[in-house]
Amino acid sequence: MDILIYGTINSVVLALYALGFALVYGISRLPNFAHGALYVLSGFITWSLLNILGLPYLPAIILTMIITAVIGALIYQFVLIRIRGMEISEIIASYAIGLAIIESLRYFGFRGMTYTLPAFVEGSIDIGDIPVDYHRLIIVGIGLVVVLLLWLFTHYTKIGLALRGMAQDERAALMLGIDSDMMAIVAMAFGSMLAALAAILLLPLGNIVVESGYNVLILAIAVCIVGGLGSWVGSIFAAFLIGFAQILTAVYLGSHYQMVVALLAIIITLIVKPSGLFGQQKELEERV
Amino acid sequence: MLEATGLMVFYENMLALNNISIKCEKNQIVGVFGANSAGKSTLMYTLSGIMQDIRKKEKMAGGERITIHGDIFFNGKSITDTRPSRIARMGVILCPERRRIFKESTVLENLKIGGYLASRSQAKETMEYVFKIFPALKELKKRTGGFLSGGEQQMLAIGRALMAQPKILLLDEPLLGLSPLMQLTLVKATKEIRDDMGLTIIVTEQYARPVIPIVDYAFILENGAAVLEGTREELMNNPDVRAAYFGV
Amino acid sequence: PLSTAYLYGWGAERGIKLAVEEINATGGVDVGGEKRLFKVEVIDTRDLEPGVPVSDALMAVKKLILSKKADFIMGGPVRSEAALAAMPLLSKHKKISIVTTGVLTPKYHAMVKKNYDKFKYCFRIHGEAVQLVGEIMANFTELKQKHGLNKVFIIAQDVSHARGGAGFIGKVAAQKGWEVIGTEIYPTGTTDFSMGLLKAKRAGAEIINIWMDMPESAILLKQWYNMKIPALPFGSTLAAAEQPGFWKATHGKGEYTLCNVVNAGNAPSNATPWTMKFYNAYTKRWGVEPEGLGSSSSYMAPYVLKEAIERAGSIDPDKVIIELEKTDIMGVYGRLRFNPKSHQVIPGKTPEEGAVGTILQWQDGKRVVVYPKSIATGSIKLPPWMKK
Amino acid sequence: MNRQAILEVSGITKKFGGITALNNVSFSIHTGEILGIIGPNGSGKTTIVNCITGFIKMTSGKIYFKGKNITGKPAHKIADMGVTRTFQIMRPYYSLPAYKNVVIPLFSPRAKRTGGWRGGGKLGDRNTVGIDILEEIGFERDSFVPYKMASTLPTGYLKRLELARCLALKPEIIICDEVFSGLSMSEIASMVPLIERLQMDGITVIMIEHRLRELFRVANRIMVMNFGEKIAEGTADEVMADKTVKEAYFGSKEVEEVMDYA
Amino acid sequence: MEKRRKERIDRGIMVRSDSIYALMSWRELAYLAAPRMLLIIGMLLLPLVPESWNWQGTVTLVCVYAMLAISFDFLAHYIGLVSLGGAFFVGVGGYLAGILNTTYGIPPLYTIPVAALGGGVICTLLLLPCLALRGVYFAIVTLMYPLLLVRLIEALDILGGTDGLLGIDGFSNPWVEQYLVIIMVLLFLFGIRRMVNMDIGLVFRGVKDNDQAVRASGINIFYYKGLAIFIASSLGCLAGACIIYIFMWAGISLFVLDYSILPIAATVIGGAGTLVGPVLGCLILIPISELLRDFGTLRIVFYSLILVGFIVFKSEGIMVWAQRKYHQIERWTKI
Ligand SMILES: Nc1ncnc2c1ncn2[C@@H]1O[C@H](COP(=O)(O)OP(=O)(O)OP(=O)(O)O)[C@@H](O)[C@H]1O
Ligand SMILES: Nc1ncnc2c1ncn2[C@@H]1O[C@H](COP(=O)(O)OP(=O)(O)OP(=O)(O)O)[C@@H](O)[C@H]1O
Ligand SMILES: [Mg+2]
Ligand SMILES: [Mg+2]
Repeated sequence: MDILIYGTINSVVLALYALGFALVYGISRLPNFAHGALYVLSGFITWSLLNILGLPYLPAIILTMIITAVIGALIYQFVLIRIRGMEISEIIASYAIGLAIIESLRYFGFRGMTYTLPAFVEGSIDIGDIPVDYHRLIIVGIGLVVVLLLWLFTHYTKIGLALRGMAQDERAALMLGIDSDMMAIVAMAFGSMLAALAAILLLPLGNIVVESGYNVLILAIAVCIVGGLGSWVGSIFAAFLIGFAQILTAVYLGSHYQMVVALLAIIITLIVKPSGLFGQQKELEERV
Repeated sequence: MLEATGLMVFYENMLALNNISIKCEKNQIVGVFGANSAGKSTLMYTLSGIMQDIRKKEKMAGGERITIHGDIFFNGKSITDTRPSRIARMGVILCPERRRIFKESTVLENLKIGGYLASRSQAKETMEYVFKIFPALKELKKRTGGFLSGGEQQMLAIGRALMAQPKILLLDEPLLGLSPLMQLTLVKATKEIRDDMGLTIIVTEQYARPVIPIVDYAFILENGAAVLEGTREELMNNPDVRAAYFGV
Repeated sequence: PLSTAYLYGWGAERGIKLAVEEINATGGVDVGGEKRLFKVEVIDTRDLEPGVPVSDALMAVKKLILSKKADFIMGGPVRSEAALAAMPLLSKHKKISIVTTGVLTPKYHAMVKKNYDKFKYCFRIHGEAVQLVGEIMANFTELKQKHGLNKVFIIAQDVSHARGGAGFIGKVAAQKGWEVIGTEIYPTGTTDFSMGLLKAKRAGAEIINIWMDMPESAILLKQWYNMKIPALPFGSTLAAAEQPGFWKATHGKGEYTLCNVVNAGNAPSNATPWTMKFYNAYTKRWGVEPEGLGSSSSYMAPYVLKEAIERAGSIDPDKVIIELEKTDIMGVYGRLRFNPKSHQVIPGKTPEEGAVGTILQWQDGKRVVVYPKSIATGSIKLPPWMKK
Repeated sequence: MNRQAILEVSGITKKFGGITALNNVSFSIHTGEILGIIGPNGSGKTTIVNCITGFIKMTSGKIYFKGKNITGKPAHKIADMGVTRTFQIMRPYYSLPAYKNVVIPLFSPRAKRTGGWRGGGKLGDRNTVGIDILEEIGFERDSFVPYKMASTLPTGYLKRLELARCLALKPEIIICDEVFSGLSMSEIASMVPLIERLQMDGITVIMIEHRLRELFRVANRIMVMNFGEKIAEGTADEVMADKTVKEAYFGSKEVEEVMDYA
Repeated sequence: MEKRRKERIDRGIMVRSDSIYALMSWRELAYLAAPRMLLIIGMLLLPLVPESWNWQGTVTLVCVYAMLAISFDFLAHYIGLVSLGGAFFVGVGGYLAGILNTTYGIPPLYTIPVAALGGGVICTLLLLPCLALRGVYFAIVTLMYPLLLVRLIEALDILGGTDGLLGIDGFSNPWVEQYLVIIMVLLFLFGIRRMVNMDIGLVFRGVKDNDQAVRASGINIFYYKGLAIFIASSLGCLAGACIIYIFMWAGISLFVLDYSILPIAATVIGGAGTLVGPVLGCLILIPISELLRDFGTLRIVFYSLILVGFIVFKSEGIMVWAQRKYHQIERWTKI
């Protein structure tokens, strides 16, 4: 029972980490290694809005998402757009930007462990005999809704489809009248917004620390890859796979094997299914 | 409707298009014929603005290889330096050679993406029309594009271009890899589309016979230069052309 | 060399700078009759950051030695393995180094002891893991006697000093008649501790002993509070709870948390006459109270060095080492002497005896020192849901 | 016929998920023969090639090459035995010059053994050999075409490059998947003698084509596929007269009318 | 308007058609040899630059990263296996050398080659199951391997646990140290360049471009991929072994992301696929990183921004640009 509840929570958390990354990659084929940094940054933005400007919670959240989206768009417009399609350069550039964000946060005094966001709703409830705080339940709820919405968005709306097309063959998309530069900026803004959303949802659980940027990044990548890039269903499955693998090892093997098991799960999944759980990349590339 | 004057395209030091001027009137089917490396694809890319985009991107990455000169007009308006997505919005849609379909998306999604510029009802209508020309695609709706056979991909590529509600459709080797029956259907359909929807179509082929019955006007390219042009009858009456391109 | 972007780094940096400013204000150091001023060169080792190799910290140390021409090295590297890795480098360049923060591993002074000739340049002026365990056990005993607590559950972060400490405390506790009902080891960066806490609750734990210097430890405490786990959180190293901002950061959910800040002076108390003087000077200079476990010890290091240099009358490392070994002053956190064999500061239970540690509890938004008894300002309280 | 079958395909079935791309297809081909395979789009022609050459694992069935069972062998082993193919969706080495595209197969163990196309067991300078091969299939030697990056070559040349890559191995069987499409009349006309010469050299050729006229000129035997099944086999005239073939391949249209497009 | 275009003309000789080395005259010889000599002499002179800011340490570090960068460049741009596993190679090589040195007391100069080859074998064996992976998937698996090893070492407390291996020897003499790594870098640089221009290198490039076509040519791609991984991982392990002797330390942070990312960054700014570029990239990046140390916390911010600047303004890479300028004349011509 506890495994089920906390496994689910853990999985949704992972899924939330991954969403933004998956979106940006799925749409503009940009491995956004600044994802973790944006996550942390938006946490601090919310904090500042709450504590320095004294805004109420909801406007602060909305404002943060907008600001982060704009930052994402700016990063794209001024840096990444010039190296489109050069994947390695993109990785390095976005990683460097992430590093710059994280380190300047640190420089401006956002360091240490004293920055936190309040929970949306305080208190906890017992499910069975297991106490779960409301906030975690909210996370699961919102997380699932967001995933569903995104899936609908990318599969059924015109823009969503156009974005996916652009990711696969930019030139062909151009020929069909899809403005790829604009779209990529939209995608990046959207992805950054999702990073912000994840941060706002998840950070009240703990505190805002710059280091978590790296963890978020690694977990996000892992989830996306195991699921198969570009596959929403896959990412969700992967989040649950890794999430439950972690909780199960925590229960039966000891927490310090958590990461070992998770990493092993990733590596083995990929060896068995080289394009991730639901991906088709390898098969597509090898189709002759 | 679409007019290009004095088009010159260099790849590095190689002249791929040499001072080409072509013109096509509304509601015409214009053929562009030529052997391998005559420059047909280059012409199509240039007309649809893709070549300019490639050039821009190459320049941004450091190496400037391509030189483009000349002017392109669409309905009297210069589109020489317009972004390809804008050109497509104006109605010039290119169906490129070698079937650049969206490999990871399903057939249906491919078509829907193609319908990006179309309104909902237009898209629905056109989709039905595409399925009418290519009944095979209907069966394949749910399949992933990249797994289709060569010919099926070709059909999909053409269908997708139609979805974009073209005013001028540029077809680059549309018959490549299609079975004879499919070619026949497509050629017939092309004429039908022109007649029904009032489209203007430019089609390239190196093997002209299948399409010659439907073209109104044709250009013959050789080594990047337009060596001959004329109406169908004029060309058909030219024995050299008949031998080289129509295989009769 | 300090990892200045981290609590243990900047706390120490401020401590050292404060001391040096004070010393320089009184004219500096008397080196064989000539008055000279201390000059501080701070370099960021980044060794607490994830994703940064120890070699980067070593490059920083090298730079201090080679191009900044530092005479004495003070502070870090902060992470145990980086400090250990720096030892051969220091002895190669014959530079005296006083570790003042972070490094808790007993291996450090064990290395000096084992290979004195090679590593004699390395000193450590703050407490280490074994001493910490001793202090904590003393508190456990008190809790047992007063509140009848008997079951310990240990949660540790997956780094060597924490795991070592956890294992050690488990052994000692078991020997002393405690029931150690479980150990959970969490990898660095974990953000969900509910499974461990549930385990502890099921097993009927009464004390949760925490070894964790990662920032996420605040999550643990919040979860603990939210889940109302009937066991007292007792941090051995619990970086999050050391900072004055902890209360606000947890929205008060840090209440009752106990934590060890290694040396007195890192929280207000009256260990020695110097303690509050330091405390106030620090607060005045930096605008915050001393935070983290390295502040007071880092503050003392320049003073200790100053005296040794003055006695040696030169800055020749070998001479200074001899004098450093003879150090004996009443500092912020008690009487400071180095073990001449291992160069570890000698601990004590009372300030008169040696360097004292400090354990504090968060009570109503304040850091209340509860141990050692000789300097305590309050006593341990239990959360309401634990009262029987 | 008393000649021995060089390749024997018996009962291959291939399923992709729920789709049956090939259903129990058997045929065999003799040394030096030219077999043409035709069929509507998506009828499974390319899939047969993929199964024979080991690029995909088939669901069931067996394949014998010179009497040896090669079912399930990896692609490079099969190619090493001399069964080579072109790719319908062209796969050149885009970032290499055209002639280097041919040089790579010359590094294969098979080419080293056989000496490459026309080499009598000895390979000369590989670059020269590569350019020789290209010249043979219509890359003008003294022009700059063989030295161009493959990514800049037009479709027609890429088709021929595919064939060149096969020739470099000095194969025993060449399977051409639509090499004529994308070539102009005169270019095909220059390719036909090449194919005929291959046959004279004792090389077996399987040709998948939609250009029926040209195919019928060179092929000894035609096999017709529809919906993953073999529906007819025989000489060109035989199959064209077949009713099922007419139905599948020409639909309701007149054969003559459709042939205009082939 | 006058019609103009930029024309590019190759400078004289056919130097660019790799295998033709017809050396006609002294001028042509000089044309070919000058850049190479410049590099070799420049590298050899590096340690002699008057000491100013921990230069000597920087030089060795440059060389170590250069080896990693060459290894990355080779794998990524000649075989098409983008590996984020620089740290994996470094870690395996470093630990192997460390164990040999501490437990068996073998002196550094012998352990380095052993660790390079042995580490190469270990890494190759571990990566063999992943050879079927493509693109990003391969990159991510190689990223996961070092993390996994770290966790294993932590969790099982083997190989010195989180403290690392203690008591590793150093090089006897800073000159030995510096010239050893410099010469190794030069050897590998020219060695690998030679190799990729030889037969085998062409097959490697074929595998990168289109492995299905290589399969169709009867060539076993797994063999070539494995071989390439072995070469690259040996080089990485060599770098790892050097690192532990330079710093006299081996620990889990050998597996840290920096060792994977920095060489890639160097490759990107130096010019991907040129092999020399990565070395040049290291020559730029590492000293900058050391120079910036005075900025304390801001150092990494500046560093990252400089890096981004390089990527954005010379996105093709310095070496690619330089080679183009060297080999071609550019001028405007009328048409
Ligand atoms: N990106 C490019 N860079 C350099 N040269 C190119 C490029 N694209 C095409 N070319 C060259 O331009 C010439 C014309 O090519 P193009 O693709 O237009 O021919 P085509 O008429 O379409 O031929 P096909 O019928 O075979 O498709 C060819 O010689 C080709 O090699
Ligand atoms: N890897 C694959 N995964 C799923 N379906 C596939 C795959 N390869 C082929 N198919 C399907 O199998 C059927 C047969 O394909 P194949 O490529 O053999 O056709 P073909 O006869 O070569 O047609 P064409 O003349 O168009 O090239 C097609 O419907 C195709 O969609
Ligand atoms: Mg073309
Ligand atoms: Mg086919």
